[in-house]
Amino acid sequence: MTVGTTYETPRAGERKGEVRTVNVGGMRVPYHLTLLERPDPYLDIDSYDPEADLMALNMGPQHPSTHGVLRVKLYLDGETCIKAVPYLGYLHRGVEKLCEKLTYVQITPIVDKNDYVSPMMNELAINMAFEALLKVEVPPRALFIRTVCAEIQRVASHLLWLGTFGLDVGGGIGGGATLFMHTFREREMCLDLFENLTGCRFHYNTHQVGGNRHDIPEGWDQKVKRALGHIASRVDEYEAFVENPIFKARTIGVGVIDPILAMELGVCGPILRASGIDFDLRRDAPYAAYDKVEINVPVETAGDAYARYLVRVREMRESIRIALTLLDGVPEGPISALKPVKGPTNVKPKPGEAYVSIESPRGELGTYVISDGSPNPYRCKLRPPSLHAAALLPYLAPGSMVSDIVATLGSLDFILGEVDR
Amino acid sequence: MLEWIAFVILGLSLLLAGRMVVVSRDLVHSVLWLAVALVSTAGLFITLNAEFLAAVQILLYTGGVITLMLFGIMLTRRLATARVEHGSSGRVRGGVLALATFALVTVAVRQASRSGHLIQTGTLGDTKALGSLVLRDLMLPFEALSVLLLAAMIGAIVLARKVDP
Amino acid sequence: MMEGGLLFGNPWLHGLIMGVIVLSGAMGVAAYAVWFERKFAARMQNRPGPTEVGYGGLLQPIADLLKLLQKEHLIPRSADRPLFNLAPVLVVIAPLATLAVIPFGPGLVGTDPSIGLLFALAISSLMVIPVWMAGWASNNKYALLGAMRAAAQAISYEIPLLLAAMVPIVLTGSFRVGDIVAAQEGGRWFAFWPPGPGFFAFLLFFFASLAESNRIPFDIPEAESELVAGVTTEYSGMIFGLIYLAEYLHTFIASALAALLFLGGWQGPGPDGIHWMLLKSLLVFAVIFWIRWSWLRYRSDQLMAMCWKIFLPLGLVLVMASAIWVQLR
Amino acid sequence: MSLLSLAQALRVSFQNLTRPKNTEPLPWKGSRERAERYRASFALVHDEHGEEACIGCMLCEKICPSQIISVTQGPKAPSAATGKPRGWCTDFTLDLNACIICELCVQVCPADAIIMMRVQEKPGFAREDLLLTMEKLYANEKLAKLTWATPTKLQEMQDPKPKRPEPVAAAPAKDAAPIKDAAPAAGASSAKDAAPGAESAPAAGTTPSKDAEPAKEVPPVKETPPASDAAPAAGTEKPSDA
Repeated sequence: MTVGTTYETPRAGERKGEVRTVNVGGMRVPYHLTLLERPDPYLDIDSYDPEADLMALNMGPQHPSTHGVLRVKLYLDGETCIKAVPYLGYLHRGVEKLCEKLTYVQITPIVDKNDYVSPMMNELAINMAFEALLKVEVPPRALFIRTVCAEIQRVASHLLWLGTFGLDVGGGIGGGATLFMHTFREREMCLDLFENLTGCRFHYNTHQVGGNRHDIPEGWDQKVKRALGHIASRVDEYEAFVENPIFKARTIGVGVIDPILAMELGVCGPILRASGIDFDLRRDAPYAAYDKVEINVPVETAGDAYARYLVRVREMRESIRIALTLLDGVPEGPISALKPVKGPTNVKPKPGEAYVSIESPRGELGTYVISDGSPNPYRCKLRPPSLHAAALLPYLAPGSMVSDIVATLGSLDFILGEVDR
Repeated sequence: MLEWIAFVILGLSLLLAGRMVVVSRDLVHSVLWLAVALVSTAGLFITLNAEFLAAVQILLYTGGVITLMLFGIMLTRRLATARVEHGSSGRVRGGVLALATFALVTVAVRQASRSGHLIQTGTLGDTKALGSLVLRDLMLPFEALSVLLLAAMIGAIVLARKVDP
Repeated sequence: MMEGGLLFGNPWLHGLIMGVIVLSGAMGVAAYAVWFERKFAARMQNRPGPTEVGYGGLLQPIADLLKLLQKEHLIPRSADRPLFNLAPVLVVIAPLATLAVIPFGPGLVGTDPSIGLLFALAISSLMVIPVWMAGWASNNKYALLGAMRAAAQAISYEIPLLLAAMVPIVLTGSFRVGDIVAAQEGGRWFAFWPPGPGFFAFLLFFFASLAESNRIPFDIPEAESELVAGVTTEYSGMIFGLIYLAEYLHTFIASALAALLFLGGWQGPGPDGIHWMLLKSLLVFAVIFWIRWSWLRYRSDQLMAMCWKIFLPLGLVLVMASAIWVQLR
Repeated sequence: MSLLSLAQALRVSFQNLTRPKNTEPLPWKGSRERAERYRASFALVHDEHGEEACIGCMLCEKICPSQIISVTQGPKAPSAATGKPRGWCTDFTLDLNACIICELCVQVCPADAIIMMRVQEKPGFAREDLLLTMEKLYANEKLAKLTWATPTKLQEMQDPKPKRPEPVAAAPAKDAAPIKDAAPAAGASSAKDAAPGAESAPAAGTTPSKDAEPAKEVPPVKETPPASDAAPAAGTEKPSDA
């Protein structure tokens, strides 16, 4: 049941701050390592026990807690999962191909729909790639607005995650629903801020090649300060609501990801940081205005669902702080480096290619663009963090119960729009 | 008169349920018919003023044993989907056996009631009398029975337990 | 058979009239419990809750009922038809039969036999069989898992429930609910009077009945984030409504029993009567809802572990302690 | 300790009982005020001479990422008001079924003709209900509040080097100043008691002479909701209430 290779994982009980790390390919990996044997997720089902009664359960594509249209085929022995096979593609819309057909100007509103929980990040990533292709210097005011928006979006995304995670472990008719409504109450505040800024609550189309389309309206910064201060106080309330023996019993030790597995599968973002690897693009490869602000990256070593919860909640607080710090320093000036768009073919980069990655709420969101000199990109590859998180599932599910699989699914926080594109 | 009607109804349902337990081709149906039989028995107890016994019957047999049986069926899928085959050959022998048992029980009960060994009507519903009977007069057999059950339980656990790898 | 208080001389007449009163009352309570819960939960979540039908959505239960009645009764092709149709009916029968022995006031009872409490607990333990039937007959994997969880949970939690109920029985020396209430005369409610065992037995009874009636944090059989809707996955229309109704009835009976056994039943400061009984049981009811909308859910193996490792020993200790109390007094 | 944390959850949900309601029953009673940049549906507007502003240049059709706009260009003809020849649009349809509300069509419009509305289109029973024909689009102009963003304002906002003269009221030496200036002006127009004079002053000051005409025609349009709050504007929301 185990593969020949052995893997290494940090010693149990190590706390944050005590972890010594080494630099492996730009990632900080815990130094203290012990050996671990990992079961093969794609275990041949016949090798399990031919006499056993395995029940094949198709969880999804229509299931309350597969977060959209993921289908996971579970092989269950009683209620214990022996093997889990995720099937992707139920939400495939051909966005990458669509990007080849559309012009650079038109792509932004389309990729908005990829990660439909944090659309601002999609716009940011793809426009940064186009700008790198064009070698345009984005004005500082636009950079600051982008960064503030990104951090508010991160707060909104993590709030949504917390609510839906509550639904997963707490029930849609129960305490989970209460948590869900509470987090959505605060998420609405974030969306109201975006509505004031861009005119849309969700699919904003506020970034464009060379800058932003919308400038900060009068009094917006005051609204942001009010709303974010409010949310910061409510985060304490969520902690009071959630951090009790029931929640801990459901999350501690559930879906444990060791750092080596996480790195092998290219997992990033809060999941990686919850596994003890201190890696955050905002700090390690700053983009936009992140070099203007100090960023504390929360790291946990346990790698279970509870650690991921802790990391995300701390990240929420950190994002609020970053957004408020940056908001005070928004410089005056233009918000776009290019002339306003007058037609679909306004942007025509020279032949070349560019890869840009940003830290979305789910991890490294990369965009790779090749231009052939025409107004359409020749190829546009998106590197979604969610796809890599979804790839973890076969490794985490075996041996856990159906309830734990649901909790694991929730804690991985992948967005199917981004997985399938 | 009323009790007579109740007795007839309960007795008939008991007979029907007992037959269906044997005849039913679906194992789950069999178990559910057994539940009906047990509930009818509890009803019969009530008509005999043995309410405590009836409640215990429902609580232990219907609530506990039947649920365990259903649970067992469900956990072994091959058992659940299997259809029970009944041959007609056993019917005569079965009938004879049933009649013989019935006669035996009738004779035993008649003799017992004649010699006065039966507990008087009304005592069965009285929990105090029942308690003193079990824990005072019949103390030794009761405890022996408990030890036997405990031994059976431990044996079952030992048999069912997987050897640790 | 000894009869409890007979308000109407003829036992037949008494049974009929009490049946109409208690059953319609309980149905109304169950229907409006849904409304109350929806409002309560909505306010906890900063929502208005039902507002459209009637003032403050007061007619919402009736509207829901009419909607359910209109809906098509779908039976899956591969379902076990007789069991599938029979199960919801039986599910409702168990709590309704329990109501026959639950007194709502002095003499306001169908019948108060000497084993009333045992009867009530025995009958409500029967509910698991139709629930299992529903899950089995649906021929759906989620329903089957739900049925499996329901059966495991019910047989485990029956024992702590009975042990918790044993405490007032030991303290009173009778299974008769009327006697138990009478023993709490003068505000010496069992939840508070023997200072130790009573209170913990009340808590034990409360949480065990949460598990028996499948409420959060023990609503594992219908955990909709895992099992879609548990045993009710394939049910639709009024036949689903019956299961739903039975659940609320079960919860209401559990809270009524808690009020009777531990909170002095219909006794209270001022005149005794049904108003105290209703107040107390509805209070327990509200606490159940409060917990339901505030806590998350346990996993099934944790639930079992809790039952066998905490609740069962605690129950045994409590029964012993109350027996010692009775002996020493 | 751990039991106390369970009680904490109960406390949180209990204290939320007293908080104000955060949601509203769906047929809005009109209490929710949308941001002035809020964009939902579309309207075609008339210019200051009362003529249809759309010149049928088809730029919006070309830029639309989901290709839902179709414009039929008519022959050039002199305008009745000014006598100068200009383009005309003979047919204009916009399929809201597939619209992604990206505002690109507004941004590229050279004539300030297409402007988004702050009110959601009413849900319909047929697909045709969400197909905005030219008549519907021109009718929308009067029906409900339009957003703040006109093409001129959007392009001004994004222009890295605005060539226009510095407005008197705005802080000098700041490139972004005119943008910031436009925002309160639009904000005032959405308020009920904004005087038309106060509204048009900064708009005229900030816009270059070529763009003055479309910028000027916006205020009367935006004045319609406050002036007729009871009659036509309410008329649009009434059916959705019922």
